[in-house]
Amino acid sequence: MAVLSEEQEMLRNMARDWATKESPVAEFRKVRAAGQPQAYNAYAYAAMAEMGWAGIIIPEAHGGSDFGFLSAGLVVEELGKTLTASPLVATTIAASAILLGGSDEQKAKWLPRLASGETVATLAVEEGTHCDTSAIETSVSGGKLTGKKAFVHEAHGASLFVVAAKDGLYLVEKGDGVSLTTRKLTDQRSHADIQFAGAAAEKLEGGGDSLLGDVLDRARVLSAAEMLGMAQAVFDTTLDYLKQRVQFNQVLATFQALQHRMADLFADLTQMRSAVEAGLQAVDSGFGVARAATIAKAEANRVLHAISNQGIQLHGGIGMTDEFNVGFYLKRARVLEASWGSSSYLKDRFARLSGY
Amino acid sequence: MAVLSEEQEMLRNMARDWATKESPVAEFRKVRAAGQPQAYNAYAYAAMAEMGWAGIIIPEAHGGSDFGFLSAGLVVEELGKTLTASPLVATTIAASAILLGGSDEQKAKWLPRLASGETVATLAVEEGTHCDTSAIETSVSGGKLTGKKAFVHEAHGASLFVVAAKDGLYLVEKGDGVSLTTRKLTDQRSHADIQFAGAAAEKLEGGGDSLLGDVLDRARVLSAAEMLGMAQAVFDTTLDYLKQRVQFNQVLATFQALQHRMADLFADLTQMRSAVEAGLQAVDSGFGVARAATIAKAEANRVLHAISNQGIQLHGGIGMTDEFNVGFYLKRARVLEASWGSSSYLKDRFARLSGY
Amino acid sequence: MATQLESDDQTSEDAFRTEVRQFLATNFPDELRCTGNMLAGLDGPTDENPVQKKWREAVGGRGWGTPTWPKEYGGGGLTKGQTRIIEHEFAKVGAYNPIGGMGVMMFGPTLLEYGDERQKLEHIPPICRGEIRWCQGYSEPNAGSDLANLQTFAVDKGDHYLVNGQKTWTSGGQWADKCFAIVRTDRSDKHKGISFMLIDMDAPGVEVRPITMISGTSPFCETFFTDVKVPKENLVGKEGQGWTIGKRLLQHERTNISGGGRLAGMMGQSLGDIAKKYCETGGDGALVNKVLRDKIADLEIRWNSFLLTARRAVEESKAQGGVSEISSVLKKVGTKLAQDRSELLIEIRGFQGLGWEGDEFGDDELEDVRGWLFGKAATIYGGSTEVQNNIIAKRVLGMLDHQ
Amino acid sequence: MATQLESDDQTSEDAFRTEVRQFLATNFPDELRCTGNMLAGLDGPTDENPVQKKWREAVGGRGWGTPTWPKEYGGGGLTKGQTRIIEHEFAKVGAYNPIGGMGVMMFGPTLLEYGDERQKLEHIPPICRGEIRWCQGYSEPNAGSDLANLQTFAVDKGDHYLVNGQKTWTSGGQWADKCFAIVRTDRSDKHKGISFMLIDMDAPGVEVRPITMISGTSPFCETFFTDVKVPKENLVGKEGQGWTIGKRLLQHERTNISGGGRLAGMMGQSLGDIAKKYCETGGDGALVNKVLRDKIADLEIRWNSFLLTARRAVEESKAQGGVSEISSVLKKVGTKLAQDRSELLIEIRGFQGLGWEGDEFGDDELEDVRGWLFGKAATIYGGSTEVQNNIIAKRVLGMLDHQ
Repeated sequence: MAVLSEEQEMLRNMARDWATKESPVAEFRKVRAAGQPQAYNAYAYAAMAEMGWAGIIIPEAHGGSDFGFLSAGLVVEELGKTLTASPLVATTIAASAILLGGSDEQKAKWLPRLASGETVATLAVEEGTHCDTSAIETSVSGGKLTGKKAFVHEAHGASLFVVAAKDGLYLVEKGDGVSLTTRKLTDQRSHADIQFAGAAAEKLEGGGDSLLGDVLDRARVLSAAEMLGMAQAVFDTTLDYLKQRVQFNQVLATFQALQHRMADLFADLTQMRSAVEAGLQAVDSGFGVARAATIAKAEANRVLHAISNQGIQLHGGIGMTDEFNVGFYLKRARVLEASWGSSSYLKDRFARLSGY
Repeated sequence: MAVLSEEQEMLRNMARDWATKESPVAEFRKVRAAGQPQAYNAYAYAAMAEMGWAGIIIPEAHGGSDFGFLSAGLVVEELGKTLTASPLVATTIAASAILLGGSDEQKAKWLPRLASGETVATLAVEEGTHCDTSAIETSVSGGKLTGKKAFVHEAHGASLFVVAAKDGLYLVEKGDGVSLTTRKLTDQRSHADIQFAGAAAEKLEGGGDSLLGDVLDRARVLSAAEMLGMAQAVFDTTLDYLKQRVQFNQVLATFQALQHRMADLFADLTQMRSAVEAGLQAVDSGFGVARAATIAKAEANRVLHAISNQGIQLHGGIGMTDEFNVGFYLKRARVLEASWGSSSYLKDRFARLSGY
Repeated sequence: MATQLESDDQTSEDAFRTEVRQFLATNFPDELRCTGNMLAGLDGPTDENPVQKKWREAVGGRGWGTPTWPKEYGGGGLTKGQTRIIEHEFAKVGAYNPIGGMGVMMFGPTLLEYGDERQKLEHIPPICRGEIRWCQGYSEPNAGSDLANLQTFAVDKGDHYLVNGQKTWTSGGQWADKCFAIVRTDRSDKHKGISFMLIDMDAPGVEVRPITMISGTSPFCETFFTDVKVPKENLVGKEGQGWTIGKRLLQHERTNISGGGRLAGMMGQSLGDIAKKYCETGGDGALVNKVLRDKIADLEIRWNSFLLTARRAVEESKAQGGVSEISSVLKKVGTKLAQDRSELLIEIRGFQGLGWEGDEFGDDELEDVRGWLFGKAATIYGGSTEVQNNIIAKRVLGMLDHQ
Repeated sequence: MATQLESDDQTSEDAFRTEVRQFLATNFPDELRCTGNMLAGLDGPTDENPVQKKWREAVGGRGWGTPTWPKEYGGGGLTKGQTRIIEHEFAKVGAYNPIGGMGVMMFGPTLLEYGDERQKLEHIPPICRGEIRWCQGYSEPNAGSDLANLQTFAVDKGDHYLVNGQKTWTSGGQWADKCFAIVRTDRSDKHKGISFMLIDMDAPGVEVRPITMISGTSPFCETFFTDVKVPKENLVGKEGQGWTIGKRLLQHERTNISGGGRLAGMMGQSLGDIAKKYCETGGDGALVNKVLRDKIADLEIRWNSFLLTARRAVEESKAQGGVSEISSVLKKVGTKLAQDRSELLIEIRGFQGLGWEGDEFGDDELEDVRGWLFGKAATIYGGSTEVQNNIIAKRVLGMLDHQ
């Protein structure tokens, strides 16, 4: 655990407290059962915004607390532990885009609404099945944006889209020329393909050429934080299970083969935490963001992949049942692993950043 | 273990018997201590030839037994178990080249000498540090071969070289225009760079365009057979050690973490044996040789790599000492892994053969 | 002489091949070509249309669905050679074997080995005709890998047993007619106190609750036995012999889970070919993403040596008789490779390979996602990988017990 | 107020930085720039030329080789901040720290914690000056990972002990002046029967035999003690306290083996840059072999998170005081990564990366090969990875003992 400021300690404890009490995995089950396309509980998100979580990276001038990404990551991690379904990450990513590239007018118009939770926003980049920023076809002419975006997170709840076009990022409000096709993935959360047919678009003029890359790096560290919470939760649940489950007249936790496997996973989890926290801190400091964010997401992918699989294996039969939670983490894990860059995409990026 | 014919059973038992009695690892230590560049015991190789091992793939008409590659592999595997230093594999590979590409005259001239052990031969293909058949610069004009070959196995003992030139394979006898530079590798065996400066060369006209590839496939299965013997020996020694070594008042073999690791290695070894034997059999049958040989060597690389490392780890401190044999297997393993195609080279080849 | 025999075999084989071809020509309906589900091994719902029914009866009538089983019990009574011919000819016209399920894979072979004449005559023929579905009553909530720790108890009531207890992971329990179960008849001995008996699923006191898996499917049930009467003639072998019989049956399961047609089928299509549909290829037709290509080749190479190992296991079993030691390796390796393949498939397809439902996803894509999730069970059931490792270490490698 | 303090720190730090720069300007000879061996951590032969000697005496005299150790014992008595300044300024001019070895890494810190005043005054100053070399007398032929199983026995002879037995893996034994050893003073209790004492390597009855490793080097020895007299004042702590003291010392070793400068040094040059020397690069300067490139990136990413973890461990230790729990993870992860790196280096260089000797191989290539082989010991000594896993599972994760 990184060394935290007092505010951060408080924030994390508040988030942990709320997630465990108000938003345990049972809440996600309700969301799933309700089967609404937006796939989150509006009241829950309102409560989060109420606590200021939607504005953590937003300047006070715009209604946020300006605590920064490490702080946002602490909250996201706690919510990840209980698989809390919400557009918090998506909206925070969108907010970071407006912060980096928006004009004063755009900031003044949108950031307060995002911070208050009034507006849900999300980033739309991918156009195919894999993360590939080089293949963007979406284009804008005369303030009208046209193109197709694929598998957009939280698309149903969002009323504002930050859309990547050939020549930069644009703000598009839900409305005329914006049509969604639901894409239900294993995580049972909100994903959709979005058809933009000449939708009114306003460019984010700031942020320079690296804007998209910078925003994606922020998406990476925030997703990595959610993944960290998920990995921690699976690890903890599994450890508890091994300590109480008896087989061959022995508590499972006493089998050395399982002890050593857990030791490996613990080492992986430790590595993951170091990488993810450093990624969040890098965004706050502004130094070596690209590299740190790449490492953070790559490690998050590697470790959560392993832990989500071992979580099932070590739980044995019951881990295979829908009645048990561990499977939900597996089904969310792969979606996040594929988001904002798969492992091989990130390793390629790391090599490029390292000059080989 | 593949189902063997009676001759093959006898052959394997004879080889096992000889290797254990006449050529234990202690013999390799003597060879290493002697420090001769040829790095094998001439008497030992004479004895092998005497037993017919140098002619196993050579037709009876040319003084061989024509038992085929599976039979040759059985002998090579047994010799691999005790790290017997000899030019048997190199000479057999060279013989296969002459068999596939040689004229009747060339066969009549060389095969009997190879079978009798009178002549030691070897294949010279690589020109760089990695296996890369596409980058051959060596050329021939007016029957004179010019070029540089790198890290040629058994170069010091060989008096005949099968050399890959741009336009095919050539036979070159040691003599004028052939100069060696010793390249001592970790395995303490014979390796040398060879400078051919207009050396008299005779082309192997037969075998078609695929000749070099076909010969390399034979080199792959034979090396894989040696690697199989090495992996089996390391596995067996390690298992024995775990059964007698006591730590924390417990025999190591009773620690579940080590039991499961050995189970993994046993599974790997089983996979390796299946692949290697199938590779040898494919050469004998003539069907799907390229694919089978690629699989055989790729699996040999993967498994021997793992077992040679675990052999050291599971032996603990003593495995690190030169006094103990297990280190020799590690140091020979990497050389063979790099020979005739590294793992990534072989996987690339497999993908190409599979049409992706 | 040997050659003489061979040529005889040759002629008889040719004759048989012709027979099979004629059979297929007359009985196999075109509309069933290349249908038949991958998971035939796993008992699914009993919905069967008339055409499928007709095909099942045709094959079952000949006993060709269980070709090597004795004729007197409704099997084909055929040689391995003839069996290969059937498989080959069926495959050529895209015909599937309609006779499957646990009865064929596990219970049949075991009953043929341990059952008495009357039991064989009663239970084997319907299996050969695919009329009766069997389920497995083994696992219990508090006995996962530690199977012998089972508590379901059968009290001896003279002419019958009275069974009480709970089983779980009863595959296909909701569709099964009968259940082969291991139950406790003696609490004084963990292993020798177990007996193997056959229970009617429609007997009073049998209750079944489907279990929903992470894949969304419910192939397994919890099965509750409350004062269920089981006639003595449904005891297989002797009282207390259940552990031996039950374990023998698991060996069949293992071979089926790993080497079995199901897995071979799953691996049917080359990942490379699939990848070429989803990922860019270069002028040479090779995948542009060399890292992904390397991973695919790596998996397929290991898969190939697995198939070679499976073949070797069969040869060894034939040579030495009985199930080969390698079978524990097969289960361990085969299930792991199948899981690796599913994961790689997701990597190949990206988000398109993570679909839960919806028309934008192909049936193959959705099926593979469910297969990926359900496949996580392969390293858990039928003797978990951990149990396989214990078996290999102790029985095969002779490493002493750690307790 | 806080800010006031900070600015004070600032000024004093600047002053100190100037002092260090002046020291370097006067004392660090140009010819030693960027020399100093990677394996400084491991005691090597004692050959030292006059220039090196002069540099050692200059640094040792100031106590800057052991900057945080108390001044009264010859240390620098400096703050962590000042230490960082020294490291930074030394690095800038390519100066190495000539004070190293086991005395600095392991024995010194332990003696400072457990030794009595007289012992500290006698032994610490020469370590700070780099005059005395220490070796570790821990392992024995029949006590590998099970260290406490040691048999070397010390009989109480009133004013001294009479020590008999054999130690192995005594690193640098052939070059060491003194040995800190754990020996048995009581056979009735495995752990409480162990004492920690200091033995002169030139005392009568001490015999040393170098062990040749698979790397061809001999950094370790077998050490034989035959009726060796050890004065009572060389007992550290109390009789029977040896296990506690000895284990504490190992924690320092672990941190050094993993987080330590040696490993960081080993990882110094980017594998990517090395690969570009051996393998083809494209127009964009990227490696053409994408599979190899992916492997390199994978390793370097994991290596980066390891460095981040090491930093986190330090912060945690500072925060909570004492060695952090993460230290067992560091040893396990760091050593594994170092081994993976060596293997990858071989893959990058091909045959050129497998040289044993000869002018056709570069010194770096040969050194890396020896390092690859010797590095196999990193997961074995200083508490094997298996032992680390036991420690993590039991102490950190609270999983019960399996025995």
